[in-house]
Order: sequence, then C-alpha cells, then structure tokens
Amino acid sequence: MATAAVTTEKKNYLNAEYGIRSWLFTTDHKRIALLYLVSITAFFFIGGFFALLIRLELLTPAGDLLTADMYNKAFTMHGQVMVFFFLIPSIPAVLGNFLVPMMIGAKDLALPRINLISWYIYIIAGILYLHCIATGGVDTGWTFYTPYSTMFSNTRVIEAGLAIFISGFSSILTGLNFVVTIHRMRAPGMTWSRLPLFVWSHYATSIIMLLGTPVIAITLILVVLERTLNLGIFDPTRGGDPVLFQHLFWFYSHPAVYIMILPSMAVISEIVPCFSRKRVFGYNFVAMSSIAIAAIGFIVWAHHMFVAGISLYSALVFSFLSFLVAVPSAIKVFNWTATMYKGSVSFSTPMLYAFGFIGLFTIGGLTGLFLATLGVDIHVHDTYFVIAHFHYVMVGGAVMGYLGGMHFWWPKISGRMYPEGWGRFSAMIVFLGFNLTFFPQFILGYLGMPRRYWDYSHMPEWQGLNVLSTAGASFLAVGYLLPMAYFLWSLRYGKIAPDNPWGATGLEWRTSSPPPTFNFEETPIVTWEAYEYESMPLPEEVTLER
Amino acid sequence: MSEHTGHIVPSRLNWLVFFILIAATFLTAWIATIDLGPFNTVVALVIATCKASIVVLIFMQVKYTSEKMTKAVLLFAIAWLILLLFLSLTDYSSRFAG
Amino acid sequence: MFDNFPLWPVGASSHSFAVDALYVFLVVVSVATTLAIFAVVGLFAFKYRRRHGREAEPIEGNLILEIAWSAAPMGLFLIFFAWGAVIFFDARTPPQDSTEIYVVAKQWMWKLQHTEGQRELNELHVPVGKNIKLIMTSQDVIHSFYVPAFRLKQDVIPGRYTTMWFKATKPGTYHLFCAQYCGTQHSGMIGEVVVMEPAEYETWLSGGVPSGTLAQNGQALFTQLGCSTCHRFDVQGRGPNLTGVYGKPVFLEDGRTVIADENYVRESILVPAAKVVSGFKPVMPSFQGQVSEEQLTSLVEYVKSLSLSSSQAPATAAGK
Amino acid sequence: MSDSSVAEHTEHADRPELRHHFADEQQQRNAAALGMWWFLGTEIMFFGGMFCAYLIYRLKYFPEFAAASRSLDLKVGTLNTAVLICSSLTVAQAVRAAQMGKRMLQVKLLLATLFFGLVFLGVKAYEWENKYKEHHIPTFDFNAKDLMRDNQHLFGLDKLQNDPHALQVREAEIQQHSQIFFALYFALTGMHAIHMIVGVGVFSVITWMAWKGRFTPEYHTPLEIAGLYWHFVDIVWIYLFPLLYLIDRRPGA
Repeated sequence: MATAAVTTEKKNYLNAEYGIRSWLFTTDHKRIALLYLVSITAFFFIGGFFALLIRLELLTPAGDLLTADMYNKAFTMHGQVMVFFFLIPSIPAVLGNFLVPMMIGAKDLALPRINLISWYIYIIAGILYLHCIATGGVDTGWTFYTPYSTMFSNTRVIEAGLAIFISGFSSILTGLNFVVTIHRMRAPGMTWSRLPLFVWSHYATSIIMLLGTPVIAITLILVVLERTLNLGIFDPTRGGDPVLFQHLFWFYSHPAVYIMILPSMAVISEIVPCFSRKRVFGYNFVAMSSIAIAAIGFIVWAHHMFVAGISLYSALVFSFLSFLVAVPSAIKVFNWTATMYKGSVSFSTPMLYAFGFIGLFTIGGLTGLFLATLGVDIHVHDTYFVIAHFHYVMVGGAVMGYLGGMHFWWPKISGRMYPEGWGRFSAMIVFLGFNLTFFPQFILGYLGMPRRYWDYSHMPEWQGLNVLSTAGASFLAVGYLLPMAYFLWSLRYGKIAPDNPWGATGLEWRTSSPPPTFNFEETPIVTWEAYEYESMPLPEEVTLER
Repeated sequence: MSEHTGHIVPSRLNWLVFFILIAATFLTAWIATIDLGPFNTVVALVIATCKASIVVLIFMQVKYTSEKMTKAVLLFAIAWLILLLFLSLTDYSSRFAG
Repeated sequence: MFDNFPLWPVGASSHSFAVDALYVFLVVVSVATTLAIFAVVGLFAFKYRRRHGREAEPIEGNLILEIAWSAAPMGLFLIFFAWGAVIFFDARTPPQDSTEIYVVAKQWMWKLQHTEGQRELNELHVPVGKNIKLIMTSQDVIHSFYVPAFRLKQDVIPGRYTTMWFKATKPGTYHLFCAQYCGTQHSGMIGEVVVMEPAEYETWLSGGVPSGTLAQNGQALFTQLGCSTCHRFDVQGRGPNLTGVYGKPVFLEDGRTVIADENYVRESILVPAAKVVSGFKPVMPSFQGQVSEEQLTSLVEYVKSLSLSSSQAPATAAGK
Repeated sequence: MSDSSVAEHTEHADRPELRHHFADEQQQRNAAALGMWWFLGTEIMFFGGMFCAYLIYRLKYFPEFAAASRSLDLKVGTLNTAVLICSSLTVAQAVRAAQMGKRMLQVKLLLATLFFGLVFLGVKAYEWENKYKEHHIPTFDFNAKDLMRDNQHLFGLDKLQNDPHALQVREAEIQQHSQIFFALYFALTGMHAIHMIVGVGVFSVITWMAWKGRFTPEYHTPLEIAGLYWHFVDIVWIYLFPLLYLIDRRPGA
C-alpha cells in the first residue's frame, strides 16, 4: 500500500496550511505533537540548566557557587520541571500523539479539540511555572513534603503547586484521548492482538494518567489550601498527620515513574523488531506486562516511605508488592533480547539507542531491587544511591527511549533523514556520558552521601566521585545538544526521506512521509499480524546503506 | 439504525427509581437516629451504595448499554479507590494499635 | 590516591555487617545478571548482524521460556524480600536492655539527651558494645537521623516519637547526617557520633556536669508539676499508680488495650483524655504547651524508670 | 477550530454533526460516551484522595467528627439530597424526551434541572452562611465552643468540670480536631459545589442547544454525555450526605 515516488507538490500535514494561526488553532494530532515537541524541548533545556547548576556546585565540597537557598531551589525546580513539564508529557504527548492514531489506522485522535485544549492547559501551567521561577522559585524539593512545604518554606509554593495541578489536567486529557482512541478508532482488521506494542504501552500509560493524576491534583490543592487558609490537615501541631501527605503524594508519584518509562518501553518494542527484521518475541507477554506494570505500579507506593515512620507491618506489605512489579519489567528485557535471536541485526542509530536503553534500564531496574529490599533501603534511602537509581530509569530509560524514538520516526515526522554518522556518534556519547555521570553516584550513595546536600566540606573524600559525575554531565550535555543541532540541520539539508526508510511494518510507515493531514489516502484495512517482518521486504536504500 | 437512539427507559421506571431514591434518602436519615452500634455507618454506606447503583444502572443507563467497557471502567476506578483506601490503612491501622 | 575515591563506607555497628552482606549479595546477583544480559545482547547483535543473503528467521515466542524467566526472577526476589525483611525487622525492634537516649531535632541541629543527664548538641557519645535506643522527635519539620557507618536511618517526625536502635562495634568518630530535606541549612545539619570504650565512656559521662540523671530531672518535674498529687505510690490516687506500668498492657476505659510505650506515655501527658485507663476518670489536664520536648523526654524517662528493677537501673533506683 | 479541514474533507457534508475523523455517528457517540466514563473514573479518584484523608481522620478523631457532624443541619441536608435527586430525574427524563424527539418537553425538563441545580447551590450557600455565623469555617474565627456545649458527654467534658485546666486543654484539642473535620467538610462540599457550578454552566448550554432543536432521536450525544456528568455529581453527593451528616446521630451517644 506504500505509495511510490514522492513528488514535491504533494500535500502533507506540514504544508497543508501556513501561518501561525494554522498551528495555534490546529486540531491535527500531528501538528499538536509538534507544538508539544517545541514546548517540552524548551522545558528540557530549562531543567537541564538547573542540572548544570547542581553539578557545578557539587564540583567542590564547599558551598561556593550558589547560596544554600539557591541550591535548594535549583534541585527543586530541576526536579519539578523535568518530571512534570518534560518527562511526563515527553513521549506520550509528542510521539504518542503523533503515532497512536496512525498506528491504528485512524484519521485523528477521537477527541481532537480536547487534544488541542490539553496543549493549551500545558502551556498555561508552563507559563505559571516559569513565572514562579522568575519571581523567586520554590525550594520544597519536588516532593512538596509537609510540614516544610505548608508551614516553613518562604518560597512560591502555592504558585508551583497550582502550576503542577494545572499541568495534571493536560496529562489527564491526553490519557483520556488515547484510551478512547485505542478503543474506538481502530481501523478495520486492527484487532487487539494486532495492535503494535507501542499502542499497548500507551494504553497502560493512559490508565495511570487517568487514575493517578487526580490524586496528586487534590493533594496539591490541599497543600495550597493549607498554606492559604491554614487548614491543618497535614500540620502535626494541629492534629494533622504529615505522613498522610506522603501517602497521597506517592500514590500518584510512584506510578508517575511508569508514566515515564512505559512509553519508552513502547518505543523500544518498535525499534528492536524493526532492526532485527523479526517479530517481537512473545508478543502477548510484552503487551500484558505493560498492563501489569500499570496495575501493580499502583500498589507499591509506600516503598518511598520505609523509614518515614510507617508501621513495620505496612513496610513488609509494600516491600513484597514492590518486588512483584519488577517481574513484568524483567519479562520485557528478556523478550527484547530474545527478539534479536536469529534476527538480522542492524546497528542504525535508533537501534543503538535501544541497546543503550536495555543496558541502562537493566541497571536502573536491578538497583531498584536494592531499594525495595527493606534491610538495604534503611541505609541507602534518601542518598545518592536513590538519585542514581531513578536517573538510570528516568534518564537512562525514558530519555534514551525518547531519543531513540525521535530518530526512528524523524523521517516520518519531518520527511527528512538525519545524518546517520552523527546519530550513531551522539548515541554513543549519550551512553558513555550518562554512565560517567550517574554510576559514581551509586558509590556515593552507599558511602552515605545524602541527597539534596549543598555543601559537603566536612566530607571532602566525596569530591573525587562528584568530579567524575560533573565531568560526565558535560558529555551528556553535548550528547543532548548534538541531535537537536542535526535534527534542525536536516530540516533543510537532510536527504528526502522515503515513506518507509527502515522497512518497518507499522501502519504509520504505509503512508507518505510526512503524512497527509488525515494520515491515509484511504482508510487502511489490516490483514496482517503485528511485526510481520518476514513478509516485509527491506527497502533498497537501506539494504545498500546496511 | 435503531442503535443510534439507544435504549429508551420507560418513563414509569424513571419515576420508580426517583421514588426509591427519595424514600432511601429519608430512610437513611431516619435510621441514623436509631442506635445500631457500629452498624449505623455500615447501614448508611449500604444504603448510599444501593442508591448510587440504581442511579448508575437506570439513570446512567449502564444496565442497557451494549458497551462492556463502561462497566469495566467503573469497576476499575472503584477498585483503584479501594486500593488507595485499603493500602493506606495497612499503615494507619497498625500504627494506631501501636 | 584513593583518598578521593573511597569505595566502601566504614562499618561500625552490629547492623553494618548484616546490611553489607545483603548488599554484596545483591551486587553480585545484579552484576551477574547485567553481564549476562549484556553478553547475550552483544552475542546476538554480533552473531546475527545484518549480512547479505541471510534472512531473519520468524520466531513467535516460547511459552516455556516465558514462564521460566518470569518464575526465576520471582524466586530470586522472594529471597531478597525475606532477607531484607529479617534485617529490617531486627533494625526496627530494639532489644529490651537498650540504653535510651532522647533526640530532639530542629532546623538545623540535633539535640541529644542522655538518661544520665548529659546534653549534647550535634554530637553523640555512646559506649561500644551496648545496645542504644534513640527516641526521637522533631520540633518543626521532618528530619532523618542517619549514621552511614551504622547503616541505619529513621525519619524524625514532629508530633510523635519514632525510635531506632543500634549497637556500636568499633570505637571511632562517625558522621551523623540529616537525610530528609529540611530547608536552607539541610546540608549543615550534620554531627558526629563518637563511639568510645566503655571505661572511656564512663569517664566522659562523669566528666560533664550533669544536673542529675534524666530520670531524676523527670522526677523533680513530676513533683513540680503536681503529677505526684494524683499519681501516688502509697495509696490509690485520682490517677493510676505508675509503678511497673511502663512496657505492660494497659486496659482502657473504652475496652481497648494498649501497650504503655513511649508514645503512650507521651500522649497521656499531652492528650490525657485520648486513652483513659480503665477505672479512672478523665480528670487529668493536658500539659500541651506547658512542657518542652526536653522536659517531656525526662518525664517519659522517669515513668520508665519506675518499671525497671533496681539491678537494671542503678541510677534511677538511687533517685527513688 | 477545524472548520477548514472539515471543508476539505467533504465526505460527511450531508451529516453536519459527524466530525471528519469518525466513520459514522455510532462510533462518534461511543467515543464520546467512553471518554466521559473514563473522565468520571478520574473524578472518582479525585474525590478519592479526600475520602482517604477523611477516613483516616475519622478513625483518629471520632468524637470530634461525630460532634461536628451533628452540628450540620440534618433537615436541610436531607432536603438538599432530595433536590439533587429531583434534578437527576429531570435529566433522565430529558434524555428520554430527546430520544423520542420531543423538543419542548426537553427544554422544560432541562430548565427544571437548572432550577433544581441552582436550588441545591442556594441551599448549600445558606448552609455555609450558617457555618460562618456559627464560626465553623476553619481559620475564619473558628470556634468549636458550641460543639463542646452540646456534646459534653461525648467529649468527656462532663467529667472534667472540677478541673479548669484540664478542661481548657481538652477544649483546645477539640477545637483543633473539629477544625480538621470542617476543613474536610469544606474541601469536600466545596469541590462538589464547584462540580455543580460547572454542571449548571454545561446544562445552560445544553438547554440552549435543545431550544434550538439541535437534538434529534438520532443525535443527542452532548445531552447524554452531560447527563452522565450530572448523575455522577449526584452520586458523589449521595455518598457525601451520610459521610458528613450522619456520622453519629444516635440519640443516646
């Protein structure tokens, strides 16, 4: 069904209309995806700037570059920007928005206007948060722990809380749209067992967005009310319980980690079969493990609170449940590996990111077990061990997947090829830089360096590892800037992309690059299984390029 | 194409549901004033759940919908709520005792 | 040259070894798993790299393999869980014969109070080889008492007591950190735990100028606040006789039973009406706002001392 | 808006309600309904966070919760529940009227819904005003003296009469803990009222659309979807009523 030679005259979603209004009032899911791409990239660099400040401050033991308050604000805003304004919308709102309708053969998401509204909500939240940063920022840590956030912090907690509350609605609406679209808009023949795994993962992600986000919304509202009206619900001096806040906060914020990692797993599940020219190994298990992660992910939250004063009995229950969630993650890693068995593996850029993802996620996942293990968690909780662990998952995992996905679908999104050599080079830089940045932090954590420390002049022995980490971060920065540069470059100078440069099987590759406004010339009828690579020939140009 | 209009609930059934709801409201307010020990709360919640169920089934037409997903979504969300309440209580119930 | 690259923290408590052992086990398992996965990925990627004339073989999956690699990690995880739970259970259950030290945290310092009366700031002296139980509370936000050398930490929460215990095994000076973010000077809320030989510790104890043991202070306060007018030891007063109450079950007016632990005694002083002992009227006034956290600790300590036999607590026996 | 793109895609030109990306009306209706059901699932969890806080403090501070609950006006609360149920009936009947193509009946029923909705909000405002007069709004000169006066036995205050200091302290405690009840009361009823206000706004538009004759037996999805929302808000109140008003109304206790 793939159309032949692309004429330059051909209308696609990018040149269908021109002018700023055609973008700001679009309901085309592909254009909204690009709006999201631009905005989350902006927030990624803001969050990255704070990361830079943190790493520079920690280069020397003394607190010399920033003041204590500035440092506290830097890590708080680094966390909040990265989590709420970059990672949570990253893959779902950009790649998911762009691809979910196309992968199931739909013309658009089920609720296109709601999709646009969700972007506006995100922007309103983002502007509010930027205003919060510009007028002094917030220093509660991204976790808003009470009673510090409610009674003691003198910073702009209310504004930050409201911004994150509002951004939650954007996330809910995106999730709502995906669920409805996946249920209602599948093309004829696109049965559940033929859905790409990308779609399965986004379905699981959406469930978390829908059922988790409202809890943090109400929790943040209670924090805001507590600060403005002195309600006392979380205030120990007035009979409130600060630990209740932690329960409610982590009920969302632990599953939120799966909002970040599941879409990334979605990307890897597309890349690995494509560059191995094989069906994914154990389709049903990979699909169901996404759902299992979403479901079990909701019942493990108190593993963030083992030393927070919860009861011994509760700690035991949550430790046990936390191990359960590791099983479906392990299943995925094993299945991706097995997919390569007797395949025809190519080392193209997206595949390099997939390798990187598997490696880093394996380390991130295994170190998560350390934290679920009660006896070890007493020591490493709230240390750099935790920092390293969740960066391995959220940066090593989620961002590697995001970048891999951006390379994989860039030809589809932009209609241009990126320079392959630069792509491979930067994938390697990111992988090495990442490990150099975060691996030393595992050791720092076990040595006992607590997180959120501005000054460690009494513990100068920690400096060596911190210097390594900062050095790694500068590599990482280069690794992130490079793709940004050559993606922009390719928009003008890149080779014109064929419709299906990788010879991939997904429906999104059976339309032109870039796709027309309604995705398909005619509604596709699906008669093949997912990942039927044995009946998909490798396109000529790829064969030559190897 | 009668699918489009969906099921038309008989007017009489709507009124019946209405009267049951009103009666249950007064019933629950009255029962609360009788001493049933700890069962006051249980009875109040059982009545509320019955009321909510008939609203969902008749007024919201879940009884008539051919859509399996509606029920699934509903059960999903309720199950999640129970998870939140129940697992928070694993902490609080054993903390109060100690 | 490794001064700047330490790889292992010193261990100085009975816990360190247990935690280290489990940690090493986890590291070994993780490294083995990671290497195995890397090796297999590398092997497949190389062996099945794209070459002309070789097609991929379609394989759908393998049920037995799936079950195997779901069950095997689960089995391993059960070991992690059980082992971790045992250590945790031990860390959270202080032995009966522990020496108690009270900890009050505030932005951004640690106040420590020995039962013998010594008070310390950001510095804790303990004897080697003795079980020490810390009874901790905070005056403002949540803090966390963390001694990496002991491999232990516990959040310190305003409005209630949390406890932790340890047995130091090696004399020396160790870092004490606040591990829960608590505001501007969070990284300055650090101190030292000085572990001493018992003899040295005795010297240190007597070297200070304690104004009496903690329990003795508590006893003075007990009289001063008028507690002793109701809680009498000779005849039944308006309040229960407190001798031997601590650590035992208490039957309450509403039919419940609670164990009289620190939190119960604390609560009974601050919120007497919450859990009234069976057979008594809720006549006791609350002392909320009247006693500081430090005074509260001394009162709690005094009530405790009333339950210890003289052999266990010579210091308090003298005061009685 | 996507008018231009609709114009471009002319295959549905004869069916103005059908948006470009749907194959037929059935798919569009089902999508909208499913979207609303998922949204209601989200709403359950939104109120769920507050229910969790409510549950824990109710267990912790039962006497205060019971006393504060008694201070709420049972008659007004019951009446208001009935008002909300009336509005649910009119919504259900309006959907029926739309299914049968009776335009004026729809409009009347929808106007009745708006009326009942506004009555509910009015009564709620009246109750809140009373709370203000009773000094039962947290931090706005909050005072639980009347609770103590009316619940001497429940709080054990009767036994403390001859100990002024003990009395004073216990009273301070009751003051705090009943304030937590009222904080949750206002959070819960306030969030519910915000939902009601949104509902009234939505139904104003729906009524206007019904007046314009937009709804036919074949197409009345907006009315149906808005109806689901309205019933849900009703259900939340069905739970809030016993949880807030009926904690402990036993005469002897």
